[in-house]
Amino acid sequence: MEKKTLMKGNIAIAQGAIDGGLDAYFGYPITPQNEIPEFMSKKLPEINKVFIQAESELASINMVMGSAVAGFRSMTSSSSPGISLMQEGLSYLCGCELPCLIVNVQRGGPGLGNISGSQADYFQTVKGGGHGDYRLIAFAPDSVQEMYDFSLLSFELSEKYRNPVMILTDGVLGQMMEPIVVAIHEPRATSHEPRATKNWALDGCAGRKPRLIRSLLMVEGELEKHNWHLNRKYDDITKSEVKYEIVGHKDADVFIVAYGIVARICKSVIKDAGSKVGLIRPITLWPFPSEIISEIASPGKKKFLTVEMNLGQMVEDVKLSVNGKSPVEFLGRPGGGLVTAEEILQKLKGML
Amino acid sequence: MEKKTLMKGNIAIAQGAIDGGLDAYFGYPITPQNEIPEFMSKKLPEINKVFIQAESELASINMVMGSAVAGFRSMTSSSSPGISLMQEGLSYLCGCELPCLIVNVQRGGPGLGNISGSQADYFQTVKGGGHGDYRLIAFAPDSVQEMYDFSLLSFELSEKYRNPVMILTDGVLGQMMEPIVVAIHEPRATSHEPRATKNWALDGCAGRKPRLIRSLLMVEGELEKHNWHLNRKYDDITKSEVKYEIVGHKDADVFIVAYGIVARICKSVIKDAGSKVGLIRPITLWPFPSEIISEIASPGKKKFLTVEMNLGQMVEDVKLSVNGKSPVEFLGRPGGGLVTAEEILQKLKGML
Amino acid sequence: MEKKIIVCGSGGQGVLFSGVVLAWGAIEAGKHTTCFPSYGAEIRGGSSMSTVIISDEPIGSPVAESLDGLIALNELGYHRYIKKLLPGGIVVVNSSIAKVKADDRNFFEIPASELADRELGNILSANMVMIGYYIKKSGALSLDAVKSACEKLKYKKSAIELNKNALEVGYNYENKTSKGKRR
Amino acid sequence: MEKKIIVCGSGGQGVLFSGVVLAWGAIEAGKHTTCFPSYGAEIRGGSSMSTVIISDEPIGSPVAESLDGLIALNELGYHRYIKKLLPGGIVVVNSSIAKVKADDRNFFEIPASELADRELGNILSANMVMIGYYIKKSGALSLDAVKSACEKLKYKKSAIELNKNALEVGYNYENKTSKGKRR
Amino acid sequence: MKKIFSRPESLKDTPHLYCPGCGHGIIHRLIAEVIDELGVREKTIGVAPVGCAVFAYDYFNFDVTEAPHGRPPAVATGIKRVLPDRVVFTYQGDGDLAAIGTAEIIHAAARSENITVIFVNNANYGMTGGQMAPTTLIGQKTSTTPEGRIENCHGLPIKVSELMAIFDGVSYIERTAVNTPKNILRTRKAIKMAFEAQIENKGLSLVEILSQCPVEWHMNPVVSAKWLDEEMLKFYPLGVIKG
Amino acid sequence: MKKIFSRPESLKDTPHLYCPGCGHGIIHRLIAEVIDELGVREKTIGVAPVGCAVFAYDYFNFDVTEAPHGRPPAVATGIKRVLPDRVVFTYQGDGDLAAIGTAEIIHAAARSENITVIFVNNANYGMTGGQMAPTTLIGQKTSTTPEGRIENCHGLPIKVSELMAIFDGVSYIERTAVNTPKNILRTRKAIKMAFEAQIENKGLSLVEILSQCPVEWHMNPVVSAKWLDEEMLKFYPLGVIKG
Amino acid sequence: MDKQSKVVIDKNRCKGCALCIVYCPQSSLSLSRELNKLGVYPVEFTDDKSCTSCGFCYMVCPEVCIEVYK
Amino acid sequence: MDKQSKVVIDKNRCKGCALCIVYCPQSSLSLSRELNKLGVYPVEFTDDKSCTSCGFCYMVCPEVCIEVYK
Ligand SMILES: Cc1ncc(C[n+]2csc(CCOP(=O)(O)OP(=O)(O)O)c2C)c(N)n1
Ligand SMILES: Cc1ncc(C[n+]2csc(CCOP(=O)(O)OP(=O)(O)O)c2C)c(N)n1
Ligand code: SF4
Ligand code: SF4
Ligand code: SF4
Ligand code: SF4
Ligand code: SF4
Ligand code: SF4
Ligand SMILES: [Mg+2]
Ligand SMILES: [Mg+2]
Repeated sequence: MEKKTLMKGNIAIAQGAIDGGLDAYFGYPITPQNEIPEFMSKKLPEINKVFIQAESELASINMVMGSAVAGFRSMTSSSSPGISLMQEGLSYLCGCELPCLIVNVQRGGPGLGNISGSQADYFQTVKGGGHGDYRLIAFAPDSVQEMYDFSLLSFELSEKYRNPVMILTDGVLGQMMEPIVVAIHEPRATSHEPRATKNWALDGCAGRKPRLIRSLLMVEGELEKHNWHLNRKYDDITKSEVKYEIVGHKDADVFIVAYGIVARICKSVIKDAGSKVGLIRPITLWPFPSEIISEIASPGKKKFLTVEMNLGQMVEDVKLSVNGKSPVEFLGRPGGGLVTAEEILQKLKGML
Repeated sequence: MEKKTLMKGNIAIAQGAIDGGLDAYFGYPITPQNEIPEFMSKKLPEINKVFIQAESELASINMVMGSAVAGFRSMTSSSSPGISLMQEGLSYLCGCELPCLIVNVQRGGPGLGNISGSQADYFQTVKGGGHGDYRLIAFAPDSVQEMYDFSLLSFELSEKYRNPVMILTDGVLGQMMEPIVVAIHEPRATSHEPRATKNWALDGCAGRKPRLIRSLLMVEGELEKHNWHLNRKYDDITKSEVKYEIVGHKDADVFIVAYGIVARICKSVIKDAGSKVGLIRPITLWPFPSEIISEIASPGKKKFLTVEMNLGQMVEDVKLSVNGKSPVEFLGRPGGGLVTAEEILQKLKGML
Repeated sequence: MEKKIIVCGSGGQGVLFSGVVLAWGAIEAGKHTTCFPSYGAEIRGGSSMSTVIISDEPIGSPVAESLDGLIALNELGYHRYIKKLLPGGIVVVNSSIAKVKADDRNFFEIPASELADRELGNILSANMVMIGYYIKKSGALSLDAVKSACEKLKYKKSAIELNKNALEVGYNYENKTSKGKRR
Repeated sequence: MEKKIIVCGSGGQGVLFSGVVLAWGAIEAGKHTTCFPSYGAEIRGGSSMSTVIISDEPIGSPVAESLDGLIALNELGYHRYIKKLLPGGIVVVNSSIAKVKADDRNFFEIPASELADRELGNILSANMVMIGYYIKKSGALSLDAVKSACEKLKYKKSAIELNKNALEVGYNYENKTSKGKRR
Repeated sequence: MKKIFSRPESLKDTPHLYCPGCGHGIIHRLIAEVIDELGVREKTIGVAPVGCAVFAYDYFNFDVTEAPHGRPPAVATGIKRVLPDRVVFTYQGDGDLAAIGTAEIIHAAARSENITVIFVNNANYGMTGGQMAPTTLIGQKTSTTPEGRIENCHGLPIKVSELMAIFDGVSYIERTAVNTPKNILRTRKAIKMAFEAQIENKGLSLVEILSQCPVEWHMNPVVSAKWLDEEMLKFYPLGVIKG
Repeated sequence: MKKIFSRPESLKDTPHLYCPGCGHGIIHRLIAEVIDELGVREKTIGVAPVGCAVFAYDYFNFDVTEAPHGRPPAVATGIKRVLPDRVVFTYQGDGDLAAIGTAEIIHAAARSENITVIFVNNANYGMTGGQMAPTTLIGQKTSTTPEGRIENCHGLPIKVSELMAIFDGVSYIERTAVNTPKNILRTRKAIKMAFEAQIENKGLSLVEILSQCPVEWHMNPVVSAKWLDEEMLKFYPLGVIKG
Repeated sequence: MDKQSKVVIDKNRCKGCALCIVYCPQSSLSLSRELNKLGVYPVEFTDDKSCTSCGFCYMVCPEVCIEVYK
Repeated sequence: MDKQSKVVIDKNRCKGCALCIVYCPQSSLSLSRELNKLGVYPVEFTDDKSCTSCGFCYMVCPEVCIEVYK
């Protein structure tokens, strides 16, 4: 049996990133994710990596840009208001095609809101809170184990596509503890190996032509061309990187669609609800598992229920996937209210 | 005949806001909207109103918050990267229910991009680029006349609902000149009249209980309650404030859906395309004219073509409205490429 | 089997640590578990709590709407969470500090602070005394599981021993009260 | 009728003003019009241009893919935009500055800078001379409409007169070249 | 007997949610006393920060607005420019003012906004759990400087008052503390001077108040008051810096 | 005959897109000369601003990255912390550094980031069309101060060098100009001193360069060089401010 | 109000920080032996003979739960 | 390179800003009468007798289009 250890979600993210080869962390405190910078401030200096507490989230994301520009594995984390402040930076990172990891441990909004868990930054994450056409690869773990796993995975994925990865989680998952297996099965690349292969990174032009990283493309047509290039890349990611989980019988009558902390709760509901209810859990929010949803919806005799901790955001992507072939209902609670198993059961009863 | 005057889109926005009772403008330069602050810097001091060039877009939006807190008609304008920096502020403004006007004269993205017109901030505007569940009332003028009209209208609307209004336009509309009628048909409220009726505004507690403006709601359940309150308000707005224009025959086979500068171009295409093609032009992007689109789509024998200057954003709202009842196609150009009449005609030919 | 437990008290009483020990105990017992502590400005007022769920099956929400167990290190916490207790649920109260009236539930008092002070020479071990007593009364976990949990936590040897002893003190406490009886 | 015209030249030659005058002229003539100038860092290099569309119908895009008229105040602009000219389109070139070879289009040269200098005592009026000449050659607008446009622009009386005179100089310029002929 | 010391009118009768011994409660009371004394309660608008003192709006008995973290000077600018005859002040922690809000405070100073800034320097981020602030002392352990702040990694602490003193548009700056009765008395005086400067239209005024944060300093309140005396005052000398 | 003055290796043979007489071109060349002289071209990483000089990346013959407006010091921090032996510098205008980027430059200074900052003060926002900058002089007309900058509305201009000098973590600061051959020579020297400070690990170094912006000042280049001498130098005296 | 006392403490607001105790020049204050509603031992006024009504206790109290009479 | 000249100007890069002219201590430079490809009158080197190769012209030229020989 693999050795299990009790770990907090936030720490799992931090440990996962370190085990994934993190070179530099830059962040600014905000609840409910303070354990990440605090852990980093202790661990990174011990292994000769960089920890900087930035003066703001704006500075954090731009420091990430700097160390990503140099080809190093770079990361920041924050919670909703802080992530809003990073939107310009995220747009630049995507425009400049810089790999990095951003973690959003969501809290209740809008405004200062509160510090409970929430899922109200879904739109911001998957549609783009910043300006321009761009995409973040977005993971939504539903357990502390996945917090670790996806954090560890993110650098390789983000380097593969030269695109930022976001882990979109929330205060409940960030703060809760659970047994996980911290095991690095294959030897990880050290941070210097992938750096050598980054033929775009800036580290001084010794022995090669000078390099240039930019998103300003003023010559007529250049920016459009770059956008089409990005678009093809996003298509590739959509084809190859969709992750989801299906729980319950594929021929259930009602399919719940839920992610993250809500998906956990739905899983416990399904256990009780019997074989008539299934769950589709998007693991990547972008790229979204549209195909499988569309496939399941096709016969037309299914019903869908999207459950979220917000006023209805992912439900739009579910509807777009279902495209009218089946009814899609929504159950949600905003402002940090945690959806309960009873509420979901109640709603399901009305649908069965 | 009404007297026409030749006016630049950006100036029309500025003049409209002034004619709508603007008290205070705060902004930071960015192309292609610099005419707005420049005009304001000249005109506002002449009429004893406030113009401040802020040190950044962050400062701008928070100065707007300050003067809106005091109950004054307040405004800022910027272009895409600058608007990204305002996302935290917008979330606060919505959370605190503060009326104000924000103008986004979109340019090509992502990142620094270029200074051509673009429509790639649609998602940011209507889905929420900031954190939490919130909505901006979003106007998309398609002529210099509408730039003026909606700017003028925005304060009353935003005060009615205590919600920020955004004018989402682009570099082409902002920079182009066109004849418009600048005529204030009814006498406008002076800025002090509506202020007296704002029973929430802070101006010192003389003769009344102290007031408080905030979005932090830490007591359990408070924030959720507030969100449900906001949600009801958004529902009201959705019921009452949708604006759109239909051009061409209601029984056309193909309906183009387009807004802003692209809608203008589509209008000229429709003239040539004959009675088989119609245009639905959303004037409010949020609330979105879903009902009329759904209605038109209902017979099921229609086709839809969404045309945008981006990689496909509003098309999602069109699809959500159509809900599978008719096919929805997309034509778009990203990165500041202006869609041409020929491209649209070509695309239409394939669909007819 | 699924047990939802809240440990509550004031800052400095070792509430969060108690939750962690319970959860580790669950791991030792081969169960599923979650532990969800209060955090941030919630604890500014000085109260602290932790929700621990121990189950044979994977756990959904780590937040408990209703409780099988309440371990109250102070009075405030007792009053705050007692309404969530399910019929048949077990309450364990630190009677050294909390003067609460029992109702008709499985209500158990233990003068944990005094015991910790007297038997262990460390009043701060009251939390472990409470845990020991709780597992005895509830059967949620075995004493062995919780003791070996203590060893998993990276602490000094002496601290580990202290905690294990405190667990035993609680586990072996011959309570003189019975169900619902006042002390 | 729809005319798409580009006025181009270098910064300081009054290119944007020329566009505005044409568009105002269109308003005076009761037509629809748009005027779309170059802006921002585009003009950093020192070139400047303005697209004016004059039409009997509402106008779609203010940007012109193809042109009915090109008014080139300098050489660079001529070369940049001539390829957009439609067959039958009219080009007017300031021959005082731009030495370009005509091709088989409706190509008209006018030594506008010299004329402005000589006849009006102000070389900066070359732009209005060009506009006057262009409307004569193209018939896009009447001289009256453009002259009354000048009055709409809030300038000093003397400046208005100068502009109107310049328009007339251009309008009445007896060009010695004919279609396609070199000077 | 006559009541000679009691809760000022400008402070609501609401229990503070701060930790035991926290300086914020003292500072709130001092501000309220000064507002009362100047007779401007009904024309005062306060701007609360994001930080432990975000709850200031629950305690002050006059109009108060929230501002996003670090942006109180911008919000105050917006208010003061449209309502120049009101008394407008910001209340900001060292994270709020000296980290994320650096640009906003500096530009309010450069523009000589006629507002008063109450700057509470407790050498860490109280609300988020005691992380390093720009004002954290060298060697001071915080939750993000587990080995203590190290000059050649984190830089030296920022002396906000001295920095702000550079700006001609700032009329009054004093550094005070709330760890002893004497320092508290002086703080009250300084706050009054600062508000008076605003009322006399002299431009931005600022009082930097060294304040104990016992819980996040991991000290009991009495020890924290001593630590402030012994450690903070060495680096942050008290006194009028400008005015 | 021997070539004694010509294009340095660190400057690409690409025509500048700047306006005639613009100081940016001169400053680019000076930086390139110094980089050549110090022999560090192959280990230099430049951070370009958003401003007219965003195109610096087209001109320099070494690695250059863009940074969002105002954020070059944060981007440079990210680079330098992971590559401490490279030579990292930011090139920033007065809008970029002294307005939107205020917090980032101040905190880079406070942290004593070991980078070099080339700060080009042309008293306005060149790229966006000549709006007021934090450095615009009192009375100076810009496109957003049509009546000239007015002290009691816009505040006094910010003296960036003097402000930065407060920070112990800043090792070298000099204010120079590029309007005359003499000043240009001195600027070259200052840039060299600044880069040397970095190479010697002394912490942040900054050269504030007063630079003519003829087009947005609405002057011809020669007049603009004079105006700089007569008007800017009055408020911004040249010289070593720290070092 | 307790007519005897120069100093009145709202005991259920007191958080027992002890600042007033250490700064009272007359040692007129001490911690109570009874927990208050907040669960802490609040301060008691013990000695109205020596108390000079100097107000130091009021001044240092973060909870504003002291009133001083003269 | 013109073997005669101490100063060589890349005339199609010159923007005619005249900075080199005003700062040349020997008045060895002047504006040409022929437009260059940029449409401006570029600078010409007119006098290699008086020119001291001081390099001032190189130094002030924003276009880096001057080379100086000695
Ligand atoms: C944009 C944003 N970033 C971060 C936070 C989290 N946060 C809340 S308060 C605070 C700092 C508090 O420190 P300080 O300003 O010194 O106030 P104190 O609590 O010490 O009085 C931070 C970082 C936030 N709410 N918003
Ligand atoms: C976030 C953001 N805000 C505003 C702008 C627009 N902008 C581009 S450059 C610039 C200022 C340029 O001034 P300065 O930094 O002084 O450089 P200069 O052009 O004068 O050399 C501004 C405001 C932008 N690109 N991004
Ligand atoms: S954390 Fe510090 S500043 Fe915040 S309330 Fe507690 S003692 Fe006061
Ligand atoms: S606008 Fe000014 S700074 Fe920009 S290129 Fe022109 S002269 Fe230089
Ligand atoms: S008033 Fe003075 S002497 Fe009396 S109790 Fe308070 S501090 Fe002591
Ligand atoms: S200062 Fe106030 S809170 Fe502290 S012990 Fe005294 S009365 Fe209680
Ligand atoms: S080298 Fe000196 S003397 Fe010769 S042309 Fe240039 S500036 Fe004049
Ligand atoms: S300084 Fe350079 S660009 Fe200016 S005139 Fe002389 S050679 Fe031409
Ligand atoms: Mg603090
Ligand atoms: Mg500048």
